[in-house]
Amino acid sequence: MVNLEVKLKDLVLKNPVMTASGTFGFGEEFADFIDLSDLGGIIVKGTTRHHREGNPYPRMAETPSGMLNAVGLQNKGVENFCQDIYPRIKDYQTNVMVNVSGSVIEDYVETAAMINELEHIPGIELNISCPNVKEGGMAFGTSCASAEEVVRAVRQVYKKHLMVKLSPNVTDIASIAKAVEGQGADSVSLINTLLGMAIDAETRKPLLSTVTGGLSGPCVKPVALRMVWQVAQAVKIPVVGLGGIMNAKDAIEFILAGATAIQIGTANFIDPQVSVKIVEGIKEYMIRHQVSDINDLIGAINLK
Amino acid sequence: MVNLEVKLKDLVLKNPVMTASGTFGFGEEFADFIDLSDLGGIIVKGTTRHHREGNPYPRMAETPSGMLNAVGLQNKGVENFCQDIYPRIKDYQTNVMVNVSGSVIEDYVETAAMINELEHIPGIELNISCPNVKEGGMAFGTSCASAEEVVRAVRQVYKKHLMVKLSPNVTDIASIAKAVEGQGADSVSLINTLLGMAIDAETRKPLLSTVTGGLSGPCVKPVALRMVWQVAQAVKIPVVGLGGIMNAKDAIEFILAGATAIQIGTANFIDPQVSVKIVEGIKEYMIRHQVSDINDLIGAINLK
Amino acid sequence: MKKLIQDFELVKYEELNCEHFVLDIKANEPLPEILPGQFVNVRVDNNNSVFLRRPLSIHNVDYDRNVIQLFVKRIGEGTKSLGKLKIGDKLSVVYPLGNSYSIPKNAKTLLIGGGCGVAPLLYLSKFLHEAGNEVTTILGVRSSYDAVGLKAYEPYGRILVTTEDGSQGEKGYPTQHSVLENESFDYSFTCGPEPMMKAVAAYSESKGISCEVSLENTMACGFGACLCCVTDTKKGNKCVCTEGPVFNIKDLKW
Amino acid sequence: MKKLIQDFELVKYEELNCEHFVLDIKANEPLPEILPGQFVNVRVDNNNSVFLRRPLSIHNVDYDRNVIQLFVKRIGEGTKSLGKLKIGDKLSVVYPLGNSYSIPKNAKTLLIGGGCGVAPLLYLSKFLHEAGNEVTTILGVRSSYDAVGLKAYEPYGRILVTTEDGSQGEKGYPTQHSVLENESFDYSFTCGPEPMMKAVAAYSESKGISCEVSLENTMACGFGACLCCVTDTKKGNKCVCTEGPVFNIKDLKW
Ligand SMILES: Cc1cc2nc3c(=O)[nH]c(=O)nc-3n(C[C@H](O)[C@H](O)[C@H](O)COP(=O)(O)OP(=O)(O)OC[C@H]3O[C@@H](n4cnc5c(N)ncnc54)[C@H](O)[C@@H]3O)c2cc1C
Ligand SMILES: Cc1cc2nc3c(=O)[nH]c(=O)nc-3n(C[C@H](O)[C@H](O)[C@H](O)COP(=O)(O)OP(=O)(O)OC[C@H]3O[C@@H](n4cnc5c(N)ncnc54)[C@H](O)[C@@H]3O)c2cc1C
Ligand SMILES: Cc1cc2nc3c(=O)[nH]c(=O)nc-3n(C[C@H](O)[C@H](O)[C@H](O)COP(=O)(O)O)c2cc1C
Ligand SMILES: Cc1cc2nc3c(=O)[nH]c(=O)nc-3n(C[C@H](O)[C@H](O)[C@H](O)COP(=O)(O)O)c2cc1C
Ligand code: FES
Ligand code: FES
Repeated sequence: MVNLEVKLKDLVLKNPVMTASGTFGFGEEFADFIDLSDLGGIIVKGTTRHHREGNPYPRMAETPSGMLNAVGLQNKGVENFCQDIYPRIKDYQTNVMVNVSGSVIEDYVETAAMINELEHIPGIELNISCPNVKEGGMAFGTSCASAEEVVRAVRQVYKKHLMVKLSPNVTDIASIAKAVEGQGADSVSLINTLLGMAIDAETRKPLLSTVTGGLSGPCVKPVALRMVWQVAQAVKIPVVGLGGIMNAKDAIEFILAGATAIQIGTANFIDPQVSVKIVEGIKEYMIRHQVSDINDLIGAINLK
Repeated sequence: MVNLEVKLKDLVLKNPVMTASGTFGFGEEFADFIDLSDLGGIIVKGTTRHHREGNPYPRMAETPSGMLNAVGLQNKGVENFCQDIYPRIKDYQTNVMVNVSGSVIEDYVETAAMINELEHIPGIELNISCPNVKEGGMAFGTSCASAEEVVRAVRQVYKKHLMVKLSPNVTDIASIAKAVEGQGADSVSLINTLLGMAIDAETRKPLLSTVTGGLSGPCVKPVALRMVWQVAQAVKIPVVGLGGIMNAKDAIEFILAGATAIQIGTANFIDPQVSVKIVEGIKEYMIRHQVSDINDLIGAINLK
Repeated sequence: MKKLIQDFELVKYEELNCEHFVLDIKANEPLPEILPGQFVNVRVDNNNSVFLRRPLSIHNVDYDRNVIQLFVKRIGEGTKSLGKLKIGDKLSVVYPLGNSYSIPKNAKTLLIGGGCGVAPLLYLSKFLHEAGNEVTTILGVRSSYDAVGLKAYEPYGRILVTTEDGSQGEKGYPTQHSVLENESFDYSFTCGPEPMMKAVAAYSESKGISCEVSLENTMACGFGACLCCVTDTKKGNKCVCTEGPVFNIKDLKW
Repeated sequence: MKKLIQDFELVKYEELNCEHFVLDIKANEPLPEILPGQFVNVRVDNNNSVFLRRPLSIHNVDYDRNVIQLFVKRIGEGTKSLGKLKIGDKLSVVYPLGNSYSIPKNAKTLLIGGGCGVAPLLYLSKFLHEAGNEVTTILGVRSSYDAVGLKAYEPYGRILVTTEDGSQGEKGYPTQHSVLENESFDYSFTCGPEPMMKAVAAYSESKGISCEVSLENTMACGFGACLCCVTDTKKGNKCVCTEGPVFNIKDLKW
């Protein structure tokens, strides 16, 4: 028997495998494929204060070992979430967290305050790193001062687990992580997508309606792993690692680099069962390597 | 007949295809496979003031659609270059440029000054973006102030074409490009490698002796293309685009995004003939699309 | 309808011409109910430049043999690599995806397909025929060389062809076929290049008949998780993979 | 020696056991001169997780048929996918790469290989035999199951086996074979896992004989362009792909 349970501060995850916002719908989309209660947690779609239609089509382009997206936070707004969606998903036997986005600080605060009232939502993931909408929060995530400002404001109204999702499109991600830690973030998750672009040489047009979009998938894994390693050394709060995780081996690498939990994003599109396969694969790895407690693997990279 | 000739300020390239530093040796390594005079230019190995052994083995790890390297600027120093290597390569019928790296400003200046004396070297590429050595210059490339400082100093001693190679590991690459333009850079090239990392889950060890290394190959192409597009809009000097170019289609995308010339890096390892194939492929594209002058494609992305 | 992810096995490969081929893929277990217009999302793992799955319409279903038939046109790396599979190779399939065409009863139905847009029409004509409809299918292709796989439609109704070069059937686009002038229909269904579908939509509107089109937006997941495949409808952005691929033109902003 | 990049065709596939297989690949044109110890760098394009080429030693050469033989052990995605190639499939090959073993004349030579490190030894024994040397080859494997492909060595000399479980030949590691105690040799050559090569090096040093080892560093290019494959020698970092893969142990820091 191996112990897979990890803790993000007070938040207990039955295993370190979560699913990444924007790649897992509200979980319902996966109910045909897996038992959601097998997961450590799920992070539902990016939610904003008000309804957003998102960006125009086309919103997606395949890239070498990855994809660009420009969904642009399409969602029905936080009120709709509380009324329509929350009742449907609140009884999932896993940690259901909401990814909160905004364009101005008040939006973040109001959204977080409303979600604070939902009994079965143990935490939010504050998205200060969405590259796909002008007001998508990436600006907040690219300087320490603005990251601090939004986290400080949300911390005042949000009393449960506050995870802050960091942008990789920065010179020094560790300093931003430290800044949000200083304002009371309970954990940080990283990485959000890298800002990228694709052009159709035949038509000379960008492949995304917004010209640039967010890059995800295994192509970003080396960058994500490096950032998780840097941030894990810089902060004391737990780090949640993601970016290109496709299998248990990848997940273990992030944990060795210092992640307490991991999230599966783009891989869900290619194999809707991949998240639970990764839970199983981590178990097998631990048995094979005679590791009885997953917590012994966190940050256990061997630097000789 | 199509015109493939482009100009980087006064430097005439017979076609826009160059090869990237560190991936093309001194050109000699490719002489069995291609005729070097078919290329617009070649940028030889990173050269420093003094001999460098580079980093210990292992220096390479394969990644999804790419690779990490941690060569660490292994080279015999600029004096050796001038005496031993220059005589062997000076008569190549193409533009041979030298990639200049350093750990302190004086090193850059001295190296550039010595290369300034070599008649058949029409330009240098100032590498302020090598992520693989503590003193590899990446620090210079990650802030406007330090980038300005090194370019200003080198500009005083280097009288021919001064191309500055930018780091993608920054929040705002366009502002760094503008900063070096302001100090008299004749062109900018981008991107150098993205800082990444790989771990062997089985041994728990990093796959590179230096833990982190530089990511290159098609996996970085969407990020590189985005940065080239951003920089091309921000500066008036020519932009040289690279990062993951594997074929003529990729090259055309960079040109449409605003690159006057392009460089082929990692692709050379997989197909040592790829650079000349790309010259041919660009020609075919132009014929097929009835474009008689390559200059008409530069920045010709169609944003509707 | 419950969605599945299963490994299928390639049991038959038929080259129709240098561009088109048909794959017969077989499941290990009995197939679930599959409706006309639905699609599968297949993994291409024999090519190192293909990352996402590729959506393909269900061309036909043989419940007795647990076989799904796919009609594929070579476009890029993904479809080309599917054409290189060998008998016995495994194929990971997510299915059945999407909504379906609606099936009227005892009506005169018109099906118009162009290019590889013919894929879902065969299975649709089977359903329409079984519901007592009169089925007229027009396939529009460039030349007789592309007029492939017609025989399969014959059991379910009349099959007409238009070619752009006049080498088979009537010359012109499928929406220029004389049957559209000479006869009247109650329902139209179409799949193919957007300009063609728009022409069918315009014809149907002018005649005041219902028209259903099947869209082919680029998709990352195929089952409603990514929101990449949206089309702008009168009720806002809708996912083509879950609320489509079949839309009635009255809901689109065409 | 001029390096080439050419498409070869798979003409024969031989499964030796579940881990090892031999590929016969054929060029369209006459082969250039190939020396023992040299390697090829092959492209694996039927797997979407393989990016770089894979270096493989030249196991044997048939100039009459323009065929190169590769002896491959399944390790990861790249070598596994090579094992899935079908007869007639094309393989892009960069070759001949690297230096070569030196060939003494009329001497007593000892070849020691372990695991897939046996690959270059067959072609080497041919050369040694032709130069009038007496050739003794010891292959060290885990058990008789892995003692594959021995017959090929017989024309060129004596072939001995050690197995870790004693199921064939002598029990133990190849450097524990009794022939090393009972006979003396003038030259040794080895290829295989590093611990084994180091044991051969130690034996050779103790006997004061020349020893050449073949290194398998990770490579990006294979022809001297990337400087990724270096090994630390007494004269500083040397590229294994151009200044190796064969090194005399007196130059290494072992
Ligand atoms: C619901 C649906 C049903 C389809 N049914 C069929 C069918 O039955 N037969 C058939 O031949 N084709 C069908 N297509 C189109 C088919 O999916 C594309 O031709 C295929 O994805 C192209 O992949 P590629 O790698 O060959 O081309 P590439 O151009 O290399 O593909 C690059 C990317 O663009 C996407 N893409 C390219 N063309 C299309 C397209 N027309 N539609 C959607 N995505 C595209 C690919 O999925 C991939 O992500 C259908 C598409 C959809 C959405
Ligand atoms: C000069 C030379 C000659 C070789 N000759 C043979 C031979 O004749 N037969 C044979 O079976 N193997 C040989 N090898 C080893 C062979 O190259 C590796 O087993 C192979 O690259 C593994 O690739 P993979 O995708 O199966 O494994 P993975 O582990 O998935 O490979 C991941 C990466 O690591 C590299 N790698 C992994 N193992 C090795 C290794 N042992 N040596 C070098 N790189 C490695 C791969 O090339 C790739 O870049 C040789 C290696 C070298 C350098
Ligand atoms: C289609 C798509 C939509 C996404 N939407 C969101 C979002 O709403 N909020 C957010 O914080 N991240 C969003 N992301 C980013 C992912 O959560 C994740 O950070 C990123 O994709 C990297 O992980 P991966 O490589 O495993 O996908 C989205 C990613 C994709 C591909
Ligand atoms: C093995 C290797 C060595 C490199 N050495 C240098 C170098 O010395 N100087 C430099 O400016 N860039 C160096 N680079 C970076 C490349 O020139 C190029 O910027 C980068 O690889 C991105 O392009 P690519 O994706 O086409 O390879 C090196 C890259 C690789 C892979
Ligand atoms: S393709 Fe993902 S929602 Fe439709
Ligand atoms: S593998 Fe590139 S130099 Fe040896």
